[in-house]
Amino acid sequence: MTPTLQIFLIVSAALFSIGLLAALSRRHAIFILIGIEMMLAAANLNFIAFWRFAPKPHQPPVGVMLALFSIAISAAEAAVGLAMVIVAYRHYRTTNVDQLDQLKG
Amino acid sequence: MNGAAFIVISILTLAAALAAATLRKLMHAALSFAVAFVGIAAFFFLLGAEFVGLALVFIYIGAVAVLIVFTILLTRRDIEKDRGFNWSGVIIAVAVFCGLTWAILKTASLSIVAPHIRALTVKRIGEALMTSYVWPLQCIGLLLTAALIGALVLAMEEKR
Amino acid sequence: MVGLITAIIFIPLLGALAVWIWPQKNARPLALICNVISAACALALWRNFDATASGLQFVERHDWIPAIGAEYLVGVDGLSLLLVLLTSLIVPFAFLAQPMPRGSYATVLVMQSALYGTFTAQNFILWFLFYEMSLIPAFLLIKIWGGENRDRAATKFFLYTFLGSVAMLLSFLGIYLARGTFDFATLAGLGKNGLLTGNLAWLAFAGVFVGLAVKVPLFPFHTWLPDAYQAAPTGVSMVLTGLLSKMGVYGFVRLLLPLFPNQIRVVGPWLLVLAVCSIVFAPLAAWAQRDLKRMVAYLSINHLGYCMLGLFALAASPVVAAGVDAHAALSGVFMQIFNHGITAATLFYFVGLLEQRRGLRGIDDFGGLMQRTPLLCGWMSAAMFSSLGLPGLNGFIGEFLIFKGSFAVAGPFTAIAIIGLLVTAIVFARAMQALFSGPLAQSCSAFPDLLRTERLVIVPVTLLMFAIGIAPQFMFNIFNTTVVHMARLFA
Amino acid sequence: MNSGIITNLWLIPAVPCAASLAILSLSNARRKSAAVLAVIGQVFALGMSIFAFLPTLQTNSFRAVQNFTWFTFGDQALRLGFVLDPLAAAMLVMISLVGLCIFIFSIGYMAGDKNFVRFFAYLSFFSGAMLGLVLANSLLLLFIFWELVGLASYLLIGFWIERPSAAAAAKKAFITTRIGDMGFFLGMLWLYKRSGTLLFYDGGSGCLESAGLATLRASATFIALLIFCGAMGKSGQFPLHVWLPDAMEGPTPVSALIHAATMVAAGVFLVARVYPLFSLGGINGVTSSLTVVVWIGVTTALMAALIAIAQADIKRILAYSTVSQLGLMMVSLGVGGVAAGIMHLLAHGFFKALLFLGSGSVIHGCQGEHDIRKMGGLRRLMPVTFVTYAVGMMALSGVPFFFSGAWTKEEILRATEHWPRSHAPYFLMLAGVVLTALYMTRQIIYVFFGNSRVASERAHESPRVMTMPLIALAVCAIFFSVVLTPAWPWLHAYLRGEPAQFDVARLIQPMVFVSLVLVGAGIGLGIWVYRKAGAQDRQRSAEIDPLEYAQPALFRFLANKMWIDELYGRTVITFSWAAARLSDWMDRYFWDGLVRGFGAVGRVFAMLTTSVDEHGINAGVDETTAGTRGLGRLMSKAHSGQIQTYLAALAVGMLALLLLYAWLG
Repeated sequence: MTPTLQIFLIVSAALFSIGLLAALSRRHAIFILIGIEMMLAAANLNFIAFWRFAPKPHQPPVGVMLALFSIAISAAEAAVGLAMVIVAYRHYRTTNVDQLDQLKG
Repeated sequence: MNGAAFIVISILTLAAALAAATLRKLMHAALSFAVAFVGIAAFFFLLGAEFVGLALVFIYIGAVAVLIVFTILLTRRDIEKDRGFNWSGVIIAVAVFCGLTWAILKTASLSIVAPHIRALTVKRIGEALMTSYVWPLQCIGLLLTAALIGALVLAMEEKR
Repeated sequence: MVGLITAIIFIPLLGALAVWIWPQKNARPLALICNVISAACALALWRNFDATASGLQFVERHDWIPAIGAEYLVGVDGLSLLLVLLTSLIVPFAFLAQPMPRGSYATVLVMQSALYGTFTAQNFILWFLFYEMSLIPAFLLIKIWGGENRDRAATKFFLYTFLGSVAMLLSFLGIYLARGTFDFATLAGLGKNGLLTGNLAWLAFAGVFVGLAVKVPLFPFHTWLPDAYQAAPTGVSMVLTGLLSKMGVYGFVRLLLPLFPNQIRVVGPWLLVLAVCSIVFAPLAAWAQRDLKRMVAYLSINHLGYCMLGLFALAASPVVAAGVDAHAALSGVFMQIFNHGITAATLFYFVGLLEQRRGLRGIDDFGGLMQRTPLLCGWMSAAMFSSLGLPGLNGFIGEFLIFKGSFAVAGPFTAIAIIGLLVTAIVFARAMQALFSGPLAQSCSAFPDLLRTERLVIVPVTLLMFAIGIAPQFMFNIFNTTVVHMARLFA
Repeated sequence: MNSGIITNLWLIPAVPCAASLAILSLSNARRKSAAVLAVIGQVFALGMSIFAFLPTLQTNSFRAVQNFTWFTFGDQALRLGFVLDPLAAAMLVMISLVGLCIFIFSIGYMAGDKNFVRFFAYLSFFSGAMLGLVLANSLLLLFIFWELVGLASYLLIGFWIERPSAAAAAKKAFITTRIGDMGFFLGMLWLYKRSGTLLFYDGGSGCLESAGLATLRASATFIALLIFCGAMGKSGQFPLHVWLPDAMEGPTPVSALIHAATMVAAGVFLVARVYPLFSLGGINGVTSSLTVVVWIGVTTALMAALIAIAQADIKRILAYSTVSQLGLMMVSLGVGGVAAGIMHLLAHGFFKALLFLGSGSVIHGCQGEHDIRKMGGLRRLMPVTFVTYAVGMMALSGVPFFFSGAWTKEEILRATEHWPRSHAPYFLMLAGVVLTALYMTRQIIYVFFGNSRVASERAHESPRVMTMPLIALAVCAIFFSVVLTPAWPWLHAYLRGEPAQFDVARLIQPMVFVSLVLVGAGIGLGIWVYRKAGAQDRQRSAEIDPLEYAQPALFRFLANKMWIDELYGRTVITFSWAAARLSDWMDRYFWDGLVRGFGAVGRVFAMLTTSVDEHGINAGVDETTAGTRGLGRLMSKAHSGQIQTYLAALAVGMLALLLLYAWLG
């Protein structure tokens, strides 16, 4: 059996949904970050898969480039996000996002 | 492309990801997160994007996972009591998954197998980065620097 | 004369800037001077307008963002000119109604500029820009300078109209992606053979419909209106009812009817039901109101319902309306737009006067005013009779033509809508009884009658009502050619 | 001169209207100028009316129209016009003549009123509108003036605005007539749709000419009935008659002019004017629409006559009498006697105005007292009023030979007798004649005979300015019969457009004897029943009516106006007020709630994602307890401030887009 593009996309969708699950359901801020990272990874997987399955490979390899940049950006995001968790913890003495509702309208 | 390898990798990745999303203990979840990213990196290898896979391993397992662990340790007092689990998130996540899967399966043009391609060497990636993508690369560099400084400023103890 | 429209649009903006910069005490004169200039421009526009030529006049066309088909394209036909004139009339009227804080003068001027833009723009992106530009000042005026419950009313107003606008914008993006143009005239030409296909057409129709129906407002999207009009300061209520609601009607005439004729024909009876509901339920609700401002607000819904009745009857009839009916319905709608603008604004003006004198505006807070302030009562009665469609005053002309046109193609609906005329009369008869007759209420015994300044404001407007009611030809001259042109488009 | 008057017909309504405007701009103190202006306007109208009347005498079936374009909409023209024909000319003269008498009377009657100036402005305005109404050659123009006379009536009924009862009566009149007017409006729209024109006569293409009528076919019945709704409202026909007796709250000259002589007769005039619509396609002159007219008229005439017997207010008796006479005219039109109906209308205009002015004189003499049971013996104190009033009473009752009402009433009875469909209206109308004589006798006995009672002790005759119009009208009421008698039925012939022939032999007809017997019976019955009432002395002031003594239940039923007002109060008014409250409620809670429901889609996330959370539960409870807080508050619930909520909304939004994409294919 040779995996088709569909299978890859489904796996990626599953990964995305799990990330969404983590981001939506857990109360701890770090879980939200983990969820977001997973969703980004699912997107990266899509980039690579589409690049690989394209009938005529692009020159330069656009999918790979996008994935690389995306990884870099998500790394930056993770760093800032975690820093913010620490700041929020210092400020509110909690990392439970339920209690972080300063945006409340 | 090897079907058996694909199955093994996907089971590993998804199981680890699920564990990372649901395990009660934060530390365990962080470790599962690392494992899940190993799986994703494996996918990249499978797809012939070795360089990206390696980058993923370095960045996520080498840097992000470690950062997460550090953060967990820094906010130690709070972590053990991860209260509450919101079931509506599950519903939404499942719904999104179903929607995506349905859309993917509905699109017939996606059931194709991979063509044979020239191996993607690091040299080619380097050439691309230094020629067509040189401006994005510079921007990313700037962004990373800014993020680094930003994270530092944020995380530093305020001096009274 | 090219550049006149641009001048009309931008003079109020400059005026807003000036009002904002100069000190408080100059605000009102400045705002009025600016209005005199723009009114002079509007009159010049009217003078040079060729009433016999169909199509747009004074067109100005410049590239703006070619990538998305956005152009600076303004021009007027009879309908646009009518509304430009109405705007030039209502805004100074509102400024004269009550002294307002400086900020609100500036904000109203911004809104005026947006209104001029909306009524003259002939490209969707430009039109939408102005359309939205009027929304934010209105929101601020209610939110900052409003009365009781202003927060709630402002939020409600904003959410309703904003959601409506978003729906409309999305629809137009869909149309643009399918057809590649935002130009009104081009789109109207395409509309006849179906602008879009399949479900997308329905989606786009629904989006535009909801966006405009909220603005008019059409039953059941009207619930923001009583709150907003009630909370807004008098002058702002006048502008809201006199002009903002006209944007919705204008949108129906300019966009929905030409662009989606096939869709309207399918859902036509339902649209007529909505229009009839507006006409019947709104005055019934007005009857049950205590607050005069709210009462007038509900009657506004009723009067705009007549406009909708005429338009929908024309566009939805399974048989093509005969020339005389189509012309009657369209002319009636145009007349009604103008008439309702001045009449409803005048009514709000009077409610404002009563509120100024008494501090309250409940219908039972007054009594026996006729003995104390006969002039006020007399002129106010004229406005009320105009609103209830008494022949000899302006309201009758528009209503008669609308009913004439719509009865021929949608008889049963029109017959039910007649109830609206009756209930409106009941509402006003009740109001006149409560306010003017009976023994003089203690609390009203120190009321001054109409002051000289107030008379200077009210007499010209009322005379205009009489003029339109008795010899309306000068109004019809503005838009007759446009009516013929549009009727041909819809047929 | 002929064409001169035709092209200047518009001046007849315009001059009194202009006078009204001029008076309105006068200050309150300039009473004399106001009265002079009003009278000048009216004299001018009368002169013009007579000038207009003259050419119509020259040829039979004279008809001249003057049409003009009011405005053009699109490329269509809306045309209006004035018409001069015998119907219009006769009405013009009657209205302006009666109007002039009443204007002069008002100068005396309203002398003490502080709003004297305003009164004359309204009165002139009314006169102008009414003259315009009869001249209109377009249903639309007729409708316009129709509404304007309605407005004048509203203003004048509520003239003593500080009285709550006057204001209420004005409102009632305005709304009740407007109910009918809406039917009229609808009928007009329908007619316009079918025939494409609203001009009555337009060189063969008008809607009352054969070409126009041919386009109507079956819809003519409905159009006619809808237009009749308007006539019912204006002419106080059952079931819309309730406003007319209440309208007596207005000053008496107003009652005389508007609610007796002219405006209320406009309904009859309207039916006569558009008679071709009613009679279209009839067999022997019977159509469904005319049958409806007959039965409405019969019901109204009898009901009002019965109620009049048990009323105590002098003006109310006359008001019900007016309603009854209008019913009679409707019957006449319905059975085909158009000329008879209009003749009665004209005659009625004179003698009913006379009666009302007489009652005004009585009220003036009795210091504003309206209750006939408190008057009495005025015969000696107010001789002029008495004599003129008696003339009016006999004209109204239809005493034969000398009084105009008798001849017109006979004419109507003759027409009714030959109605092919049923004889019931004829006999019921005969009963109506008896009743009319009865209640008028009762009134005369109470007011003018017997001893003086509370209100009439210090009564005095009214000034000359008031008695002169009375005498003038009394003379009119008598001498008008010259043109009515069967011996020389000039008016009848004039209205029908035939030459009149003189033939003394026709003077004696069986109908004269029938009516002599009936009127004699009515008056005799009245004298017999009320003989003691007039003689009652002041101690036993006549509180108990002889009829009440004999038939208390019946009397209560009639005195309370058959409880029709109460019935309407309990049904129509309650229902519509409930509808108003319901609409308001629906608006506040249901529609608003529905739309809030849309907005609450966002809130559903908030509730869902925080369902296990105390916050969510709290919010829910808050929400239910304060269920009516605004949308803003509710929408802000969606802004829970929690990232996860926003994220969930994003996810759902994405899902929705996905589904949309799939749906669009």
